[in-house]
Amino acid sequence: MNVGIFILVSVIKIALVFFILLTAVAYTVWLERKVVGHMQNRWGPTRVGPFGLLQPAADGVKFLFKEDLTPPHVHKTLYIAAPMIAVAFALTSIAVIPFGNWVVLGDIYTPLQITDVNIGLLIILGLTSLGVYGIALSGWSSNNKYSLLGGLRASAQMISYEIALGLSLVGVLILSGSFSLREIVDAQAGHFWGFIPKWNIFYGGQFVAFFIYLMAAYAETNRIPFDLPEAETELVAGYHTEYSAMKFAMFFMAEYANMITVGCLATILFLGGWHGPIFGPYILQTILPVFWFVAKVFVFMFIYIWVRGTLPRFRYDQLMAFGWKFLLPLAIANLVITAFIVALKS
Amino acid sequence: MHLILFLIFGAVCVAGAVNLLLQHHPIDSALSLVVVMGALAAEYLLLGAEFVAAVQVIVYAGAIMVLFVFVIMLLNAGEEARSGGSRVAWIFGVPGMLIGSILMAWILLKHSGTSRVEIGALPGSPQDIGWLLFHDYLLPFEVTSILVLIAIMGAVVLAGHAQSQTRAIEKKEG
Amino acid sequence: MVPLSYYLILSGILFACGVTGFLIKRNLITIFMSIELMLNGVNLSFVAFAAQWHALSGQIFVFFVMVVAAAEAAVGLAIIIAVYRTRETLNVDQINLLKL
Amino acid sequence: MTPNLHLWLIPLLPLAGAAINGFLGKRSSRQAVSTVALVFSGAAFAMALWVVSQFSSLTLPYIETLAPWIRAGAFQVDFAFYLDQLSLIMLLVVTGVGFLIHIYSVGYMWEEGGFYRFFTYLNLFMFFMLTLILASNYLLMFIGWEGVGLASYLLIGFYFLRDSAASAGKKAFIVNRIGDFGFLIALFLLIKHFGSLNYAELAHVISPLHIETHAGLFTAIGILLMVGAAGKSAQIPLYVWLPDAMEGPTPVSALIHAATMVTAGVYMVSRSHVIFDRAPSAMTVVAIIGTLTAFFAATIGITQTDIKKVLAYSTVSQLGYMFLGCGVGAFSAGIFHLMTHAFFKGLLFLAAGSVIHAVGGEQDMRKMGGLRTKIPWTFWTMTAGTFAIAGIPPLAGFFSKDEILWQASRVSLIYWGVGVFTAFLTSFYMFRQWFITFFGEYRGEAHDSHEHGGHGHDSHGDDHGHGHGGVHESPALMLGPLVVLAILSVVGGWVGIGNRFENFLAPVFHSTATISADSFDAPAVSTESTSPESLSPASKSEESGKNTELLFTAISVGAGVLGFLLAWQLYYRRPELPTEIAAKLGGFYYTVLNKYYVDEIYAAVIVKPLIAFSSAVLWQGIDRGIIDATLDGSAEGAREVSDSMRHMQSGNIRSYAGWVAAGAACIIVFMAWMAVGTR
Repeated sequence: MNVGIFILVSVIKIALVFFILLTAVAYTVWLERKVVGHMQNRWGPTRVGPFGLLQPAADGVKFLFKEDLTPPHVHKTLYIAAPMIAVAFALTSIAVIPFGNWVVLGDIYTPLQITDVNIGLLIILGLTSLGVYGIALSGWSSNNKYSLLGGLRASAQMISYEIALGLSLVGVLILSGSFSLREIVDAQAGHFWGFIPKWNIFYGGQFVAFFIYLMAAYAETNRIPFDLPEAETELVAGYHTEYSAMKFAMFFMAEYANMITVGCLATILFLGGWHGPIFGPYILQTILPVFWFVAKVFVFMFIYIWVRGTLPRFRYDQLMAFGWKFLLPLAIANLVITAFIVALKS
Repeated sequence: MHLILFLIFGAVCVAGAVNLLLQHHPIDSALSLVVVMGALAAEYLLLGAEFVAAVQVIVYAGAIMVLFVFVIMLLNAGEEARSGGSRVAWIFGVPGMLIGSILMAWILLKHSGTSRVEIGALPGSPQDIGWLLFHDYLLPFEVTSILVLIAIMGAVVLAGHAQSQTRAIEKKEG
Repeated sequence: MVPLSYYLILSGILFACGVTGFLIKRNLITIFMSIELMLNGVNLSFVAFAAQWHALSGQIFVFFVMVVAAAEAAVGLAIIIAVYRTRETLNVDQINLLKL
Repeated sequence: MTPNLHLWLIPLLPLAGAAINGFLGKRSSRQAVSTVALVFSGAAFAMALWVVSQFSSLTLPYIETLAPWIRAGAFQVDFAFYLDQLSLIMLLVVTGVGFLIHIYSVGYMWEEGGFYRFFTYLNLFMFFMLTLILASNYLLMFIGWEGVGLASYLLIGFYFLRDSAASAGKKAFIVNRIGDFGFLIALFLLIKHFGSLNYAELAHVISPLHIETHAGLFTAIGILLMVGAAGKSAQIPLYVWLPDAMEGPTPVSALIHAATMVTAGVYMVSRSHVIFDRAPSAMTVVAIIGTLTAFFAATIGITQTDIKKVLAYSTVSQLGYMFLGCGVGAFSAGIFHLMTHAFFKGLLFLAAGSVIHAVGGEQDMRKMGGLRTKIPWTFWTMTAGTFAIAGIPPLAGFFSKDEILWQASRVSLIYWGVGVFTAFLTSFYMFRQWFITFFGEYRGEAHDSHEHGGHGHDSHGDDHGHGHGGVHESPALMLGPLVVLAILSVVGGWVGIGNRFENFLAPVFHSTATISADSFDAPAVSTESTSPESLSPASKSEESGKNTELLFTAISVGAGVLGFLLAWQLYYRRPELPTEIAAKLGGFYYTVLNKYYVDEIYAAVIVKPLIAFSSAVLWQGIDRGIIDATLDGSAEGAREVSDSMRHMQSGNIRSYAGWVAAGAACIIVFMAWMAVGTR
C-alpha cells in the first residue's frame, strides 16, 4: 500500500469518524433529553421532526445564530481559547479508538480505526488529562467567582479521579500485556465455560475495576452525580456561566464527546470491544462487529443518562472523600490482587 | 524529515520557554510551560521514547501543570509586581548564566563528534522500560515511592496547617 | 538524522531559560515553574543520551526526575500556599525574612 | 559431628531483655518488667544448660564465628565465640547465679523506684558478662570487660540521688580505668609481637616459644594483664572501689561484686595461662598480690560493722585466694574457688540482703542481733554460707580453699602460712558477723516500739518493703534463690573430690603442663600431677605428697574451727571483750578500722597532686590559655569576617540564585578551560 492510498484512506476514515462522532454527540443530547423526559413522565422534545429527531439540528442552528457575547473584564485570549481547547482534546481522543476489525477492500487492508498506535491507551489518558485545561481556564478567564469556583472544582476533581481511573485500567493492562487498544480487544476474543465471553469484566475478574472506572468516568466527564463544576443550583452553571452561543456549544460538544470516548474506552477495555456473535456473509461479518461495538457504547451511554435521571448530586467533600478514601484504595487493592493472580498463573 | 520535525518542535519549545520569561501573568507563563512540555513530548517521540512522551504529557502537562494552574487560580495571583529586585541577580547571575550556556553550546558543537540520532533511535517500549524499572532499578523505584509518600504527607501538613490551627483556636475558644 | 548535539543544545537552551526565569521573575509560582523548565531541559538530555548510547536507563532516569518533580511540585506548592497565607504576597522580593 | 550451638544467642537474650525493658519498661507494669527480665535471663540459663547437654558431642574448643570485625592486613579480629571447659564453667556460674539473683531481685526491688531501670541494667550486665566469658579473642573480651564495668557503674550508682552512691560509682569506674589501661597495653603488646588476639592463635604462636628467650616480654604482658585483673577483681592496690561499691542494691553486690564480675580478672588470668606459664616473675607477682590482698582485706574485714562491708572485704580477700591459686599455677584450683565462691558469696550477699530487708534497711550489724528465730530461713541459709566460706568440711569452700592452699604450699610455705592465717581470719570475721547478727539480743532501736505490731506483720507481711516496722521474713521469691544457693554452697564443692574438677579443666590448661614441664617446673607441678597423661611419671611424688596433703588439710580446717571458736568466745559468750581488746590495741585498731587509711593515702598521694596539676597546668594553662584562647580567637575572627560578609545574605532569593548561577558559570568556565587545556 503506497503512501498516496494510505493518506487517502486515512482522510476518508478521519472524515467518516468525525462525522459519525459529531452526529452521535448531537443525538446523544437528543437521547438524553428524551430518556430523562420519559423517566420524569414528560415527553422530551417532540416538536421538531418525528419524535423530535430534528431537534439537534435546530439546536445547532440556534447556537450558530445567537449573539456571541464576550463579557468585559475577561482575559480575552484565554476566554476564547478555553472552549476550543476543551473541544479539541475531546474530539482528538477518538483517533485511537478501534471500533471494528480489519477491513479488506480489494488490495486495501486497513483497520477500522483512524490510527493504531501501541500506546493508544496512554494517548487517550494524556488527552483527557489535558482536557481539564479547557474547563479550568474558562473558569479562570471568565473573571466570575462562580466560574472560578467551577474551574477550581473541575481541576481538583479531575486530577483526583484521574488517579483512580488510571489505576483501574492497570488491571486490564496486566491481563492483556499491551497498551495498544486493538491488542487489548483481541485479548478478549473467545469464550470460557462454553458460553461466557472472555471479556475482561467477566474473565479477568475486572468487575471491580469496571465499577471504579464507571465512577471515575462520571467524575472525569463532570456528569451527575459528580457534576459539581457545573452545578447549576449552586454555581449557576459553573465554568461556562459566561459563555454563550457557539462557545457554549463547544463545551457542550466537548462534554458529550468525552462521554462517548469514555464509553468507547469502557467497551474496549471491559466489554470485549467489537466481539460478539458474528455470522452471515462477508459484508455482515464486517458490519456486525461495528454493530456490537456501537451497541455496547449505546448501553453505556444509556446508563449515563439513567444515572443522571436517578441520582442526586454529591457534596464536594463527599466527592473528594469518595475518590481518595474509597476508590483509590479499592483500585490499588484490585491492582494488587490482579497482579497476584496473573503472577500465580504464569 | 527528522531534522525538520526537530526544528519545528524545538522552535516551539524555545518559543514557549522565552514566552514564559516574557509574560507577566503567571497563568500565561504556566500555559507557555505546558506548550514547552507538549513540544518536548513530541521531541521524545522523535527519539523513540514513546512511553516517556506519553508519561510526559500525562504527568507533567496533565497533572503537575494543572496543579500549578490550580494554585494560581486558588491564590488568584495577579500580574507580577514591579519591584527593585536583586542587583546581584542581574549583575552576576544573568551574565554568568549566559557565559556558561554559550560556552557549553560551543563545546557541544565543537567536541561532540559525529554521533547522530535517528527517528526512533531507541524504541523505549513500555515492556522494556517496565522490565528495567522493576528489575534493575527496583530499589530506586521503591525509594522514590517513599519520597512521594513523604511529599504527600508534607503537602497535606503544609497546606492544611493554617486550617487546623484555626480549628484548634476555635476549639479552644468554643 | 540529527546530530546529538542539537538535542543537547536545545536542552541547554531550555535549561538556560529556566535559570534566567529563576533570576529575573518575581512571582514565586513563576520561579517555581522555571525550576520545572530546568528539569525538563535535563530530561531532554537524558533521553537524547539514552538514544545515543542505546541504553534505556536514560529514560528510566527521566521517570525518576518526573517523580521527584511531582513530589517537589506538591510540597513546593503547599509551601507557596502556606507562604501566601501568612505574607499575602507572592513577590519573592518581599519574602526575604527567611521565616514566616 | 559438632552441632551448631548458636552461642551468640546466650549473650543476646539478656541484651534483648535489656532493650525491651529499657525502651518499654518505663510505661510497663512491674509484673511485665520482671517477667521480661526473668524470661530472658532464664532463657540464657536454659541455653547454657542445653549447651551442657550437647557438650560431650563437641570438638573442643568450639569456636563460632559470627562476623568479621577488624581486618587490617594480617591482623584479624572477629565477632566470634569460644567455648571450652573453662568458659563452660563460667557460663554456668554466670547464667545460673545470675538467674537466681534475678529472681531474688524481683522480690528485693519490688518496692523500689526505677524498677525497670534496675532490670535493664541487670540484663545489660548479663549480656556484657556473657560476652566477656564467651569471647574468642581479647578484644571482644575487652568489650565485655568494659561493658560490665559500665553496668557496674550504673548499678552502683543506682540510687544516684544519694551522693555517696554516685561517687562510689565514679570511684569504681575510675579505678577500673587504671586497670583497663594496663590491660589495653598488654593487648597492644600482644598485637605488636604476635599479631593476633585470638586465644587459639595466640596459644599456637606462643606454645613453641621458649621461656629463656622471651621471659622479659611475657613478664611485661603478664604483669600488665595482672594490673587489669587487679582493677576488675579488686586486688591490691586497686581494691579500694569494691567496698564502696556496696552502695548499690544488695542483689547487685551479690551478682556483680561477689559472684561474677569481680571474678573476671581471675578468668582473664586463667585464660591467659599460656602467657603466665612463660612468665615466672609475673606469676610470682600474681601470687604475692593475691596473698597480700587476701590477708589485708581479711584484717580489715574483722573491724567492719556494716554487714555488707564485711562481705565486701571478704570478697576482696577471697579473690586474693583465687589469684594466689593462679599465681602458683593452680589455675583450675583458682577457677574452682571462683565457682564455689560464686555460690557461697552470692548466697551470703543475698542472705545479707534478706537480713537488711528484714530489719528495714539497716546495715549496721551492731543494731541487729538475735535474728535467728525471727528470720529462720535467712538464718539457716546464711549459716550454710558462713560455714562454707570458713572452710568447714564438707561444704564447698573447704574443697576449693584447701586445694588452693595445698597447691600454694608446694610452691612456697610462706604463701601457705599466710593463706592459712587468712583462712583463720576469714572464719573469725564471718562467724563474728554471724554471731552479732543472729545471736544475742535484738539491738535495733527503731523497731522496739513496733515489736508487737511486727509480729503481726510476720504472718502476712511478706510483701512489705523495708522501712516498715517489724522484723519479718523475706518473701518466697527471695528465699527460693537463697535455698538453691545454700544447697549449692553445701554440695558445690563435691565436684572437686578426687580431682574431678581439675581433670575436667585439664584440657584447657593442658598445654601448660606439657610445655612447661621441660623448661620450668614450679607452677606447673599442680597441673602436671592432675593431668591424666603425666600421671604415671609423677605417681611417686604423688604417693609421698598424700600424707603431707592430709596434714595441711587438717591444719587449714583447724584454722577455720579456731576462727569459729574465737568468734564464739568473743561475740557470743563474752560480748564485752572485743571493745576491751580494741581499746588495748588502740592506734592499730583504728588503723585497721579505717582500712589502713588507704583511701586517705591515695587521696593525698595521687588524687590531690593530680587535681592540683590539672587545675594549674591543664585547666588554666592549656585549656584556658591555649585551647580556649585559640577557639575564642577564631570565633572572634569568624564573627568579624562574617560581619563584612553578611551583606551577601540579603534574604533575597534571587540574589542567592544569582550567586549560584555565577558560581556554576565559574565551574563551567574552569571545566572548559581544563578540557581545552588537555586537548
